[in-house]
Amino acid sequence: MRILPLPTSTVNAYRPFRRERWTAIACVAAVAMAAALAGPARATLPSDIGRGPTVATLPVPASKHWVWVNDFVFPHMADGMAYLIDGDSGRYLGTLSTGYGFAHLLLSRDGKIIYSPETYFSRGTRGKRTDVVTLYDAGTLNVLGEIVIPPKRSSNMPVMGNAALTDDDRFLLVYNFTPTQSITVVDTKTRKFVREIPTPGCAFAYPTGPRSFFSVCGDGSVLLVDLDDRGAARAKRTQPLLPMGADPVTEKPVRVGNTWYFVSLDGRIYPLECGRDQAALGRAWWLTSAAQRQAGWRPGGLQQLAVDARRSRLYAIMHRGALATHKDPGKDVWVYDLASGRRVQRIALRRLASSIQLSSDARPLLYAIFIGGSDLDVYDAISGKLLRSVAHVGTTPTLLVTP
Amino acid sequence: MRILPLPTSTVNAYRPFRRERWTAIACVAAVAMAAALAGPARATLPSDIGRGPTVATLPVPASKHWVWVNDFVFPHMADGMAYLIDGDSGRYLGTLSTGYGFAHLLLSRDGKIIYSPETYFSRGTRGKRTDVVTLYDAGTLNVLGEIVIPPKRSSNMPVMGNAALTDDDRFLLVYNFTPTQSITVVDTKTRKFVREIPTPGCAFAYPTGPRSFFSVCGDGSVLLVDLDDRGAARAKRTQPLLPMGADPVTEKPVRVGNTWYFVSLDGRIYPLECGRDQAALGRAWWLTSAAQRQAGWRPGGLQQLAVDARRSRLYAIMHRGALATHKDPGKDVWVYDLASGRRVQRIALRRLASSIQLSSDARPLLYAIFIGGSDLDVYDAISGKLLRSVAHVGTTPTLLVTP
Amino acid sequence: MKWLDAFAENSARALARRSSRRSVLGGLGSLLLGAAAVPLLPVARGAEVKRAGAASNPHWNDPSSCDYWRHCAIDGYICSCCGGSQSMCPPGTDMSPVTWIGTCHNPGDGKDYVVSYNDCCGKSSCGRCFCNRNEGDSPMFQPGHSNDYNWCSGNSKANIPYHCSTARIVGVVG
Amino acid sequence: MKWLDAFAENSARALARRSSRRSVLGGLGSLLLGAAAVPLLPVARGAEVKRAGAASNPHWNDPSSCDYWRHCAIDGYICSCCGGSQSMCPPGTDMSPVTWIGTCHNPGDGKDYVVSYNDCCGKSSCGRCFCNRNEGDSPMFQPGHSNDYNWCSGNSKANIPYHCSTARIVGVVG
Repeated sequence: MRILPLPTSTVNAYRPFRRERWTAIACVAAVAMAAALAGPARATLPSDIGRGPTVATLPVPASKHWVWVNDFVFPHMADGMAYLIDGDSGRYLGTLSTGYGFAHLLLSRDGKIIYSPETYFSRGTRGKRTDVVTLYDAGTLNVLGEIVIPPKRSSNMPVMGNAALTDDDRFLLVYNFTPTQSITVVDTKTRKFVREIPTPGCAFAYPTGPRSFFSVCGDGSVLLVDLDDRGAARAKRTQPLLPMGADPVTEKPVRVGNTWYFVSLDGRIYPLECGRDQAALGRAWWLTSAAQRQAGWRPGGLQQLAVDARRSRLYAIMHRGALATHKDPGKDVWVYDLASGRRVQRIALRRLASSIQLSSDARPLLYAIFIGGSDLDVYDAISGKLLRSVAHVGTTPTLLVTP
Repeated sequence: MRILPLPTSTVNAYRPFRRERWTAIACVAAVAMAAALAGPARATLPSDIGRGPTVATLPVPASKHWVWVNDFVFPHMADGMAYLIDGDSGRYLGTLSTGYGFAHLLLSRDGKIIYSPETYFSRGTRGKRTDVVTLYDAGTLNVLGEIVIPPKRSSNMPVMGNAALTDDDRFLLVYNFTPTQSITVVDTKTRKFVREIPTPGCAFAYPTGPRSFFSVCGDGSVLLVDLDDRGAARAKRTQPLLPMGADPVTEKPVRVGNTWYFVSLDGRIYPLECGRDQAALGRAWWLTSAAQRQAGWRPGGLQQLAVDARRSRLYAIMHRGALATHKDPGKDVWVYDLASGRRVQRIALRRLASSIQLSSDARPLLYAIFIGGSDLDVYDAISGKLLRSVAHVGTTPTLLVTP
Repeated sequence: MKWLDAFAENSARALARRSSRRSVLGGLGSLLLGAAAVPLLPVARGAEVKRAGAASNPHWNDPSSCDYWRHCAIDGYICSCCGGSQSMCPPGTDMSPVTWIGTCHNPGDGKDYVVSYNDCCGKSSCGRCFCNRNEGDSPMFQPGHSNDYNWCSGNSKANIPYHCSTARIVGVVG
Repeated sequence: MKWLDAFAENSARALARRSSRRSVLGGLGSLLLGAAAVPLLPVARGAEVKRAGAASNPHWNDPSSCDYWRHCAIDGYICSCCGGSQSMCPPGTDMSPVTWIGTCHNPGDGKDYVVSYNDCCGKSSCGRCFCNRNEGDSPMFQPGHSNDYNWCSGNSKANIPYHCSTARIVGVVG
């Protein structure tokens, strides 16, 4: 390799105690050399030095066909990450580093801010624990700010209920498990921690309106929480509504309007209609016929359900397996009409999937990924046709989040 | 699954704001239940609750047949790790978590303390950087203490020269690259940072005696450094000694007494004899014959050399490849007599290796591992016979360190 | 875990590292269970089949095997592969005081035992001998019966970082 | 990188993640080079063979390929696969002001260019499109010519954490 001006100036640089100044000097040197070379260079390819931006940015708001892949990074949980993929082109657009035992990002409805509940230790996996909600600029992916919250964030297999924004985007809710259970409330307007709401025996946060959400309790009852302008809470616990016995519902429900659709281990759908201060269970229905259940068909996976609210469609990852396989991925996605509970479509996936998600637009994309893999598959959600695959997306991808 | 006392007490526990007290209560509850169950249990398998230690410990000093596998964890560099393996049994004995861009551990000669230069950020991969030397108890693998050092530790492909103990174990040396080059001196007796020694244009720390070491400079000269009782340094730079041109020596030398054996990209050995204040180059010799070089044989790998001082043997990872393959692993280890420079043995490895190391006892073991793999192979260093393989040791294992 | 051995030819190492502390094997495990599912059907027969399987399994008494009888409801890296044992944490880690439990059948004496899967905490993931068996696992709405929580949570000395899981006998089921 | 595609059937993903920011491909690369070595011998012929190879390579002008002409001395994750480009860092990262350089031949115009491999810093490893080509690489005693340093070092805004590498033209040679 020929020796050129740059390395020379580099060698000069190895005088001690001149680091800051020297860095500056080196930059100048580089630019100077670029200029010196620009003459002959102009005739051919121009120098990149000093030309144009050195860091890429993203349009705001995001395309409805972008998806954030959240990564728990099981073998190295201190280094959680999230990856942004364009479902239309398959292009990888950007990365966020999100700390220990990461669950998932939350996207503001105006598309300008990304909220990320994160946990850090002063010495990686030991030392002082600090939990924060980091605010990222959606256009630059730079840190906009940080809100310190109680160091109680639940560390669990990530589910969307780990954190939520109220429908008006005013309050950010974070589920705590120490193992004492509570919900941390953050005010996105003042960007301050507001309070911790005790939710004894009840888990996760499921929004129900501009200022309300509920948690689900171990006995199947529901804790309805209503927040005022200052984030003060009125809580009310219902009678047991959801099955928690032989065939309990999973903690992976999906929402359409005021209805949250829970699914049981054996594949029965329980629609829970929730308002600020009341909750009622709708008619339950099965994802499978008796014959299909006999054949072992059941839902599975981590992010096992997805909904297309416009078309009132429910998508579920299905596989054949015994009871203890309720977390297993599947190679099938079955699609249901929410009004009739009838299966209207069956999509054979390219490979096993543990998480699926839909884009929220009128021409929806279906995303599928396997936590034991890292290839993101993009399907036309209506035709079920595989559009493209994006390789090498993360280490143990968990939840898919779309604008 | 049957419901038993423990989960009940667990459920009770979900009252908010009782975490500390409750944890204690739960322990008591567990022990109480154990006692309650001990009656019927005694006839069969006894309860493990409240019996014996809950955490394993290790004998001190370590067996000479133990090896530390250091892991840079390339895909998640914030989560560096080190793993302790017993070469005789193949048993995995313990783990250390060692922070961002980890290089390697250093073992005190009395076997009681493990030193680990580590880097951390207040927010995982961003925020305030803190560099420390962490002291671990070799018997418990608990943190004994921590010495804060300037946040300048070099981040590079790990080599043993990244850090070293002087021969009397009094001073710990850490190589800095910001890219200004220097050596941090830590006093292991007072457990304090002493000073930073500028080493302009010179890299890494190679001990030469109780209180002395050298760094190698870009022009092939050697910076000899001598430390007094307070860690104050007298430095002296020699004339160029080591080849740095067409066929430069690598930064992966090995030491026998006062002689450091460097190897060039093409496989020529340069013995450098170093004292406190002088250095001289011995007769250079080739690892390969002209015919072998024509056939493309050359040394390669990350930890490419190892020595058995008792038997005066040099072990080198060899492969066939062009010049630019000087970092490639090999499936061959060639063994040389250091006195004659003659090859005395050729060991065919079970699989590609990028790092090798020898135990320091009279019946030495040869360890081999590939940075792109994670199976540690253990050979009889004298016969070359494969003794055992230990599977799943780390993510990107780099340097092997033996007592 | 048998399928791990089979899978090993491709990327067991990657798998071992990629494997989740908590039921990622709900994912990976399916590579085995997906196949095993058919003979196990109808679902109702699953239980007996499993128990028979356990008794006849050659590794039923090997603490470093996923098939070890105490591991019937474990989910994580087996501490016996990480420098600890079925009842002890590896050096330098900290045992979580509370956790989830299972009831496992011991083919050796034909008795059922209450097994407590205490997590060992304070270091990064051990990464070896991942084992996930979801028998009796409930959703996280019932923490005491769920293996999806990191039970290092609330451990004052090592709050959250999970390393591996033990399988300690609490007592015999009368 | 061709061998990557081949290797992919086993554990490309694991590889991609396992791949080092700095010459781990000094390790992994050998899976290709070990084979390629034979026809390349004797060593003296290596250089011309490589250049010929570059010119004839179908991906010589694809910025997301390891075979891209500017990548002759790159070592790391290619920013074009990480949300950046050959001259721009991905969003939210920070370009290192100094780095190591290479001289690469552009088959398009037959000229040699000075290429600066500025690292992008401040986030964890991108993990995609790892590429390592050691032509002209020197040991770390000569930092300006070594690809074994993390050149995010000393970047005041993002000191050390490495994300990916660009390949920016500094100028044409002669």
